[in-house]
Amino acid sequence: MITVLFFAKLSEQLGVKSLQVDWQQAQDVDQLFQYLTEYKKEWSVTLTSQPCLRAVNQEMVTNNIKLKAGDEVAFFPPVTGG
Amino acid sequence: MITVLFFAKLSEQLGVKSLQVDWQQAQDVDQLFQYLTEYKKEWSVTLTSQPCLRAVNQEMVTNNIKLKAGDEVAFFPPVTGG
Amino acid sequence: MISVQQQDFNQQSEYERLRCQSSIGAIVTFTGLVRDINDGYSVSDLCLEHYPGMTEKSLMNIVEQAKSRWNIIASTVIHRVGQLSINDQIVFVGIASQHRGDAFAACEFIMDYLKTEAPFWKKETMESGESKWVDARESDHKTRSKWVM
Amino acid sequence: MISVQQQDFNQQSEYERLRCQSSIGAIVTFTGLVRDINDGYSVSDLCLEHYPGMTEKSLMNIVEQAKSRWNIIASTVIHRVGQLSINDQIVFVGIASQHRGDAFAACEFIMDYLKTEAPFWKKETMESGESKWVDARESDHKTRSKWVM
Repeated sequence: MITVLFFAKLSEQLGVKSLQVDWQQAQDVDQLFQYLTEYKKEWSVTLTSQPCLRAVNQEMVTNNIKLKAGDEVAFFPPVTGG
Repeated sequence: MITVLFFAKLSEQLGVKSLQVDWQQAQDVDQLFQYLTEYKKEWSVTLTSQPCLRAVNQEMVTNNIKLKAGDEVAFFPPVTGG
Repeated sequence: MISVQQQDFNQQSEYERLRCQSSIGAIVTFTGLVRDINDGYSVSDLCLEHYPGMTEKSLMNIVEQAKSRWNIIASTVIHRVGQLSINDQIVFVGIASQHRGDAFAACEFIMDYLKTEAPFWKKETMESGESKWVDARESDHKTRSKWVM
Repeated sequence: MISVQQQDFNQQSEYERLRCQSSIGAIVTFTGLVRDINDGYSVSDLCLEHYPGMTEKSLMNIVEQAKSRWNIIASTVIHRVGQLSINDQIVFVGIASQHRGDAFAACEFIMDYLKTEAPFWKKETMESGESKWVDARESDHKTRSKWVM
């Protein structure tokens, strides 16, 4: 399984903080993202209508990368700390 | 009279912290400096062998400027505070 | 020292921790505070969400980058999370170096990277009672780009 | 606030003075300390001479220049004079602003100008017992030149 996390506005809009996705559905980050846009009817708009950063195993990624079972993938809005 | 002040290494080397110079001898800063180099035998070497900054009435000056009676003129090495 | 914490921090204690060695000639500190006005509207309080685990990693990585670029004798990064009020301290970055140039550059670099890379998100409650997620600033990305070698 | 003084200063008090307004989002402080090693030799203590009257004027002038270039809500410059020991605090510059860019720039600008314009002179006593006047650094003049518009 892949652990998927959402944060901040994104998690609020989706109404979910985390979910488990079967690795078969998510062999890389792009595929996982695609899977999520089809997960529920309104998710496609929420996920594609705003900038959405990605982290794999707690490291920011900008390119698509391969996933393996047990990976933690997070999606979140641009950060605003400090 | 013009009040002349020396600071730090320069004052130590000249053995003097301040002196009064008649305005007739010091109508501008360059003239005053020239006067001081001849004030005592060893002053010429001390004053001309090292960088020497100048301030008139407590403002740094880089050009020669006119003096008037009552002015305070200081000579000192490059600053090293902070 | 890196810490992500709910509780407040003390300026003097953090300063004294940085001042521990006699080879230190310069200490630069940055403290970020909750402002009463943001983007023109009055703020009453602020909630800081973060990504536990990744925040610490991200801050450590930023500090390592700073250490590879400048001479740093000691460094501290503290970022608070949770509920905060106006004038509360949010973030502290302190750098101790032999010379001031290193301390200034490293401190500003860490803040500029933290602002664009560390996974913290602010949600402001306005005086009207409404709350909204703070938008990322384009200017923070511009500021960061000045450090690219 | 500008002060040239013999007595030590307290980091927390100076910080709190700068933090007095709720529009403040960023505080940057610089503190200069007496290092145990300078130019390769061990220092045992330091004496700071200054030009009374001109030092205050010079610092005020530097702060005014900073205020004309950046948005500064509050500022503090403290410079000590007289006899100091290793690890003692020499100088404090603190800037409070709405945004961090202004606070960092103004604080570093003030230090860079202070280092080349304010009439203070350091005389170091080495461990050997000998004492010598510290030489001005060419690098400080180079650093300063980056602020010329």
